[in-house]
Amino acid sequence: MTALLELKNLKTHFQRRKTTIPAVDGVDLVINKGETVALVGESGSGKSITSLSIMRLIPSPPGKIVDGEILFNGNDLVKLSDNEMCKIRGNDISMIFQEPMTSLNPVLTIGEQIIEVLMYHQKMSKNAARQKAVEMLELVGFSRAKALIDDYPHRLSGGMRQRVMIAIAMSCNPKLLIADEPTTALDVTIQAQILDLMKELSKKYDTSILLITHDLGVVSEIADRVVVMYCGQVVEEASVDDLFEEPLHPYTNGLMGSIPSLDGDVDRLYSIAGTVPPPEHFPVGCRFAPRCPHAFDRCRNEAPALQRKGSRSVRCFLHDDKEATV
Amino acid sequence: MKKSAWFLVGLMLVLSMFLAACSGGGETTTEPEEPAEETPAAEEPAEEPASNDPVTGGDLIIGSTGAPTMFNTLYSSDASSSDIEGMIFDSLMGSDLEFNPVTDGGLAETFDASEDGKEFTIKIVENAKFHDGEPLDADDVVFTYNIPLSPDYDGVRKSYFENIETVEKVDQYTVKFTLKQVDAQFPVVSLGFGILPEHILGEVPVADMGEHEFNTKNPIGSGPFKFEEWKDGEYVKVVANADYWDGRPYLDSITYKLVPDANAILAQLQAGDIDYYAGIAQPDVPTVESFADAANLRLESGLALSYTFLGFNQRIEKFQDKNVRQAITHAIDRKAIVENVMSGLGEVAHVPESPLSWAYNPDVPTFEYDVEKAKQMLADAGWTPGSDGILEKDGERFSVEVKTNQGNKVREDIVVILQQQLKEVGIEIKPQIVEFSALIADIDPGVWNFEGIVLGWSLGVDPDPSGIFHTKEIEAGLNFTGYSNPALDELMDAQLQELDKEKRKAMIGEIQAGLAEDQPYTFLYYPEEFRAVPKNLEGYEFHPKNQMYHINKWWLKAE
Amino acid sequence: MSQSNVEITQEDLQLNPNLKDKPDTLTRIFFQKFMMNKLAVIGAVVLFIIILSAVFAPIISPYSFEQMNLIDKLKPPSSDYWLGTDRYGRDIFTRLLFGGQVSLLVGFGSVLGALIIGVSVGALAGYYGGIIDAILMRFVDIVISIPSFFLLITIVTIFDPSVGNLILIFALTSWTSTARLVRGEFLTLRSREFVLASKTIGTKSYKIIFSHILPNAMGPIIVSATLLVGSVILAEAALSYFGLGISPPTATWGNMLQDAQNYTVMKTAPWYPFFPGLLILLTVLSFNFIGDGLRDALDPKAIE
Amino acid sequence: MVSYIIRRTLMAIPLLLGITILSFAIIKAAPGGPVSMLMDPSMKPSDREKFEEKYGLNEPVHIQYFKWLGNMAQGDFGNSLIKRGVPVSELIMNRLPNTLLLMLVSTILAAIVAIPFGIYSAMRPYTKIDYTVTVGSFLGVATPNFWFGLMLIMVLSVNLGWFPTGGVSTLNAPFSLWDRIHHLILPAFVLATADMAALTRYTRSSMLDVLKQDYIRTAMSKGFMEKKVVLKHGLRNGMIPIITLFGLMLPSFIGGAAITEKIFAWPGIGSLFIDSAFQRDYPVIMALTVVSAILVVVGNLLADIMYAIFDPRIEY
Amino acid sequence: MNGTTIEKKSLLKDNRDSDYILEVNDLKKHFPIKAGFLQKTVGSIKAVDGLSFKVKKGETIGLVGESGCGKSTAGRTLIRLYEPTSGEIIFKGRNISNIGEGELRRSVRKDIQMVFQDPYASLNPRKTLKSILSEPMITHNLYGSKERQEKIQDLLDKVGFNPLFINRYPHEFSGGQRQRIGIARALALNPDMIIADEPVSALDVSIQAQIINLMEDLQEELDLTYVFISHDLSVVRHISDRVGVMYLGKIMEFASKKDLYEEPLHPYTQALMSAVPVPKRKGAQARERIILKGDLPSPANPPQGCVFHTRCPAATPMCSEQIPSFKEVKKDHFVACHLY
Repeated sequence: MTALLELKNLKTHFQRRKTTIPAVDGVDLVINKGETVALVGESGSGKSITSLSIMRLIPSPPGKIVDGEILFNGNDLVKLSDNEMCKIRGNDISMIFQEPMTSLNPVLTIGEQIIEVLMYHQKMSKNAARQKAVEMLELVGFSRAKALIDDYPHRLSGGMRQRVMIAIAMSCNPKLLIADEPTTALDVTIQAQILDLMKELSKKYDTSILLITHDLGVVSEIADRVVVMYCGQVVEEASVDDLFEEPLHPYTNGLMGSIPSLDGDVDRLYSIAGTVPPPEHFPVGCRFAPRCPHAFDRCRNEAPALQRKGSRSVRCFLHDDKEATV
Repeated sequence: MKKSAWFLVGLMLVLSMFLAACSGGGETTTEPEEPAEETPAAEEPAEEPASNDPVTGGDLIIGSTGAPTMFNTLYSSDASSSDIEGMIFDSLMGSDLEFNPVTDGGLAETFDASEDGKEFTIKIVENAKFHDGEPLDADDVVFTYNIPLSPDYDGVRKSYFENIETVEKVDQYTVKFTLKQVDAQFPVVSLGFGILPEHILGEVPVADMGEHEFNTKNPIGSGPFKFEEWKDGEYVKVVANADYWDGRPYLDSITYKLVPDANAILAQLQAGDIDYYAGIAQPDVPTVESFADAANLRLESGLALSYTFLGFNQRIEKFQDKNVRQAITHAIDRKAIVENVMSGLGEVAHVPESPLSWAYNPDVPTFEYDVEKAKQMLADAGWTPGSDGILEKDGERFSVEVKTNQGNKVREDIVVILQQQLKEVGIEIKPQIVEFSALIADIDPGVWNFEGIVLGWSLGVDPDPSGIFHTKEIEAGLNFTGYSNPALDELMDAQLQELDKEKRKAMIGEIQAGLAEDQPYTFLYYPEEFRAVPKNLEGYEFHPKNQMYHINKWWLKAE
Repeated sequence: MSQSNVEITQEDLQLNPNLKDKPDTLTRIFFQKFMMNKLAVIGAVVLFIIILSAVFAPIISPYSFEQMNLIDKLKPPSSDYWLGTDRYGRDIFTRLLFGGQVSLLVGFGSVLGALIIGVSVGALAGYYGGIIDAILMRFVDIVISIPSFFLLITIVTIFDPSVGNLILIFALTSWTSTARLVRGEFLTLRSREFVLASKTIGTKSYKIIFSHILPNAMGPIIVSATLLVGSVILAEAALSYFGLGISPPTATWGNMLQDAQNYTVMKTAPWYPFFPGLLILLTVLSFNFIGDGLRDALDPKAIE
Repeated sequence: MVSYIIRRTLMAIPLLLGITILSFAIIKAAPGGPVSMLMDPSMKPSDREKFEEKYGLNEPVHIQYFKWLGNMAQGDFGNSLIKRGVPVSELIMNRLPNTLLLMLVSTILAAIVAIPFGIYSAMRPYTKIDYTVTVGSFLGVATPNFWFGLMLIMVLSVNLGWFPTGGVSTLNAPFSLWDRIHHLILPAFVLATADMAALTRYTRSSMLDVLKQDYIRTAMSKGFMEKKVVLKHGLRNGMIPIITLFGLMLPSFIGGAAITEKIFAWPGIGSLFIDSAFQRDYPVIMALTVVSAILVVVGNLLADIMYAIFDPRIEY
Repeated sequence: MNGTTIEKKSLLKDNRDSDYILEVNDLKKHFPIKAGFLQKTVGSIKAVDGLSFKVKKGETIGLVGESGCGKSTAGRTLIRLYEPTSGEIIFKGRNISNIGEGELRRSVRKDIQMVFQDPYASLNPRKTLKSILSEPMITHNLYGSKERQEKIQDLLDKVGFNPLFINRYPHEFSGGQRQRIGIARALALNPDMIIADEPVSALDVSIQAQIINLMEDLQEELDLTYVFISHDLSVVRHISDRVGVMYLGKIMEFASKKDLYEEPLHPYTQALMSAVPVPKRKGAQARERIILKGDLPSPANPPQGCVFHTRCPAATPMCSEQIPSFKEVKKDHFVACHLY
């Protein structure tokens, strides 16, 4: 397996008035070729900022990548000039967003929005790009692609728009597709269609996917590997099977327990106490410690590191080698 | 000398009032005025040729803040229209610089009055032609004068013709006017109207005459200039009438340019976009003087035939007391007003007649600025200072709302100064600046909604004061202050019947003295008028009533 | 409050660390946001000074506002007359202070009036909707469609241009934008969940309007009112240009500027038009800056 | 679309009725009348009555209104009472082109200056440049037009001689395009200052909103440079509210220009209205009110149509 | 013309017992589409189009469906935030569907309360917790100010909220905390029934569980009846006793939780269930997916016949012509489908 994308100690901080907000605070992450990695976490965990950091789309000011490397095919994206980055965005790495209703420009036709990418990155002629756009639309499941291409986004439903977004994102055969909560705003029946489509396309084009979601159900549908984030840090990383088999981090465990099941009955849902702290109030020690049922003194005073445990890693003193021997 | 529309200027009311006034201009064209009368002395004015020979050519741009309404002397009533009508049309009689009606300015060649003063026979020149080439003869005169005599006539000038019994053609170039009764004003008031072409308007029903497009689109007269173009809101242009019976005017064309903002007009004057402007406000005179040279201008000036006054509504009890009115006049420093409001360019007034008039009586009672005396007189009248220093009598405070028309800077200033000065004697003035239409409505007969009022009268050339001060004018006329003095009424009636000029002068002098004593108004001042003209304009004579006096004799000297 | 027996437990703190802080009250958030906009702060300071000096005009001013000194006409600024004198030799500084009283009074008064009319109409239309809305808004359309400046001139000629009447006139001609704004706010707010929640409780309509909707609509209303004050002051000046403003000798910035709007004065005594012009400019500018600052500071998004 | 326009036009009829009723009532309530403006003071009351009778001015107001309305419905605005015999429509048509020209040029001028500044401000909010633009645009709002106009005339025209002092063209000179443009510049500029300011602020806030939208992020993620994203994706969306603003500005043209027209001796309908209002030339006032109301309706309609053109989401 | 109406009797036949706290009969809410100057009605959006079900005291009824199916409108119509177009709402034996606003305020408002979806929008940002919580009591003139104070403390205590914060504003709290306040407000009047409209869908997963647990605890403690509206099948399954599945304003299937989830009968219910992605452990057998084609038709213009036939994998020609009746195919298991 070769790493397509590798984040090393990525730190993206925001400046709000006089305080610094460490939205992403030392994230390490690897995505291999052809692999689908899910980045899971609740709101405020920094998963979206991580993805925008990869794209170098952090609004600046106030945001800034303060440290770390984003190695894409071995090149550090952080060091690229704006111009060079433009050549990568939409071409090598493309992205789809959560809100299909607002992610497409309402005043441009669907065709224009696909064609402009092709003409820009692939230097296609207008006609060729149009041809390709029709193909892309057919690929994402539109039977009437030729007619649709001159239509405006508002004529489409949310699911259809998300397909268009996927068509745009895939039109340059990107090596990496970042999907930020691509199905959260969709109904379940539509969500199933979209997930199927993404699976199909990634297989067909050997595209790696970084899927950002808070829905563990979606993760198990599509991901190969899962990275769980909490408070700007990765707390656990494992293959999807391993994770669902045996979540190591108490947070992951709690998260899974919180979800009501569709199949079996439990009398009472497991719940994690408290709320995600806002970045300006991250605790000193383990950031999950205040909410953790297993927390002990060390957790409150010392920040655990992400440690490898075989094929997976976890950031918890419960699984610390030293601790275990004690 | 051509035109007699000059006295119409004086007769004009209002429309231009606002417009000119808005410019902050002086008052020459801005006040209601009274009809005038004059004996028909046909005196030959001195018309000296200029020392250099006049040259033909040149265009003159005349600036005006007021816009004309139409070009037909029987229907228009504003100064701007009148200015232009004077160039396009000829009237029967003209005027000289002393305001005597003369045949020289008009079509009349001879003018004969009958013994009883009821018949006038006028022979007109034989070579007059309308601008379309048709000759002008007695038929046109008869036609013109029959329009306002028609019951269908709906114009504004009816009263000027009421005394005419008949207008008849004697022969092709002679007409005879027959009056219902003796009227000393007749030649002045009624013979200054422009003669209209019968061959064009003859078929038009009189009822439609006021709206006929002749008036606005294509006025054709026999005057020295031909109407060329009227661009509404921009300019009116007239060009020389080469066939003019009295010789082609020297100027090729005259453009009457409309610039509604008075400050802008000064800017245009300085920038040379306007050659001639007659409405310079007295406070601006020094400014214009300062740039006149650089802008190739010179200033012509003279006393205007008008006066400005503070009138009291004598329906209000306190103003019925002559002593109170006199005291108020005593309390007003009119010199200071002239000095400060008018840049000193005017004279303190004591009577409702201009010193320019032959009937002016300088020997009348005057009430000089004397605060102490004013206080004393008010105290004698029962007015004593109240707790706040304002006079009181029977619980009534001496507080007067003084109105004047909005847009006239000079009058607004006067009101403010009056407030300050009258405070000295304990009279409170509350100035109220009222939009012009509203103010005119306030002094309408039957309404009389004012206490004190600052206005000006533009005088006619005839010194008859009865239009404003006669008791019979209270009900429906211009005596809106409600002043009444039966003794003076009699005199006023009598002087109108008096055809002997000297006797009439004595009678009018007596009336003036009576009015000066009664102080129905506080007469404030006679303004001096200033006109900016091109430095090289020759043939120009300052006529207080007519800024375009003898315009066909104007010429521009080569520099 | 009598909850002395209740304390924030350690657990509370751990679970909800943001409770540790002294809470940011709405006012504090508002101030913080407002202070961030430097122009708005400058505007507020300038306006504060202007208002104060207008209010204390009788104390500050060296002369009386109508006191003439005809010898000292159009004198340039000097130690006797700080900002020079006008055409009657009145002290311009003094008149500016007193003129400020009137101009600001007209500004604030008119806007208050416009707010009362506009908020009532807008609230009724927006809250009840339907036919009430349709009728009221058609009426607003009508009033808007009559060119306001003409309306002003026509009304000014009917009433006399006294301070009170001018306020009335401005109020009658400038409430429409407020009405539309308030209606829009009400339309959105009335379907907001907290209003629905209040309805399910059984709260009466008037209470919902005044206690729930109006306070939340206040932000845009205040902003528009602020901007309106500035434009009323300008409109008064424009009316003065046509001689339809407040009559002398009462000073307003508008009629002072108009008085100075004279070729001669502008050439020979340029300081005279300069100062009232400057004050109008500063005041209107301040109101605009403040409005801009308030727009950001009162943005409801800032609170949630 | 056509049926929509027809429907909208029909809907405007009650609006126009309301406007005319209100205007008529207000105008008639004003003291004075054309008679007092027009009449010679020596006129007798009977003569005034004759005049009033001829023009129906002595009838009850509602009768006058219905008569006027009847004539207007047939396209007849009547004749001016002051410039007697001149059809009101002619008076207006003589001047309307001037006003429209002035407005058009000043609006274009305002737009050319304001929109780029507004966009730039929005791209770099709360920077020095933004503040400068903000202060500059508010200065435009806060400067009284009549003062500014006269100052420009005094300095640029009189002292420096760069521009003509007023009017639409040089008198007694043959038509020349440059001459017309030369005369247009100053009044258009004075008029544009206030609009410029408003437009800059609107553009800025509209673009600020737009630049926060998801589709801007989408466009950025496609790899386009910021400038292209702003101009291609942002501008068209940002312009939608601005277009509405243009439509709404249309009616204010008549009134807003009155002062400028007067100072620059520009023969437009703004100054015509002012004059007519002072002269109580009822037919002209009413006709201008109707014209401006129609402009309001047309302005709104235009705004809606433009809206539909710029925003494909709107369909009629 | 409507299947639900025809089969109403069968639904109501068992018992008109007093243990039904709420009966809904053929409830419809159509929103008029207005156009033109005179605001003429040119059509209508049939947001709720014939809803019938009964709620027993103390139970939880779940209403599930995708967005646009009319579930929220149904909830708001039940509590008379919207005026019903037709149909009956019988609450505690009394038809409240058309009683006046005053009467409603006096007698019903106290007894039915609502919890809203968006914890940010449902609390007035300009009011403190105290005034938010005391408003219901003040409106209904309950308690003196002192008791009110105690009651507020009690409420906060019930929803697990530190009463120290009652003078703070909503913006100072997180979403979960605000939803607790929303619940406390709903409880302030001691209602019998609470309509919860997507109360947890705006919350993070870990918080969602807290709120669900809280609601369950409160139900037990206070003997509350819930109508729980959600798009989340798992949550509905967890909390409900009986569940109705809505599609385009109509109920497609209504049954006890067990019956519905273990043996869904309606093709739509089946598809819906299969579409939900479920976190599964290693080796768990992959469920068979039924992927529905296309999107929800517009409620302004619903399909003829069975409203689901356009997307139904099992549709027959009959489905596009005839409206299926809502019938009890098994004990207490109602389905509107021609297959049964």
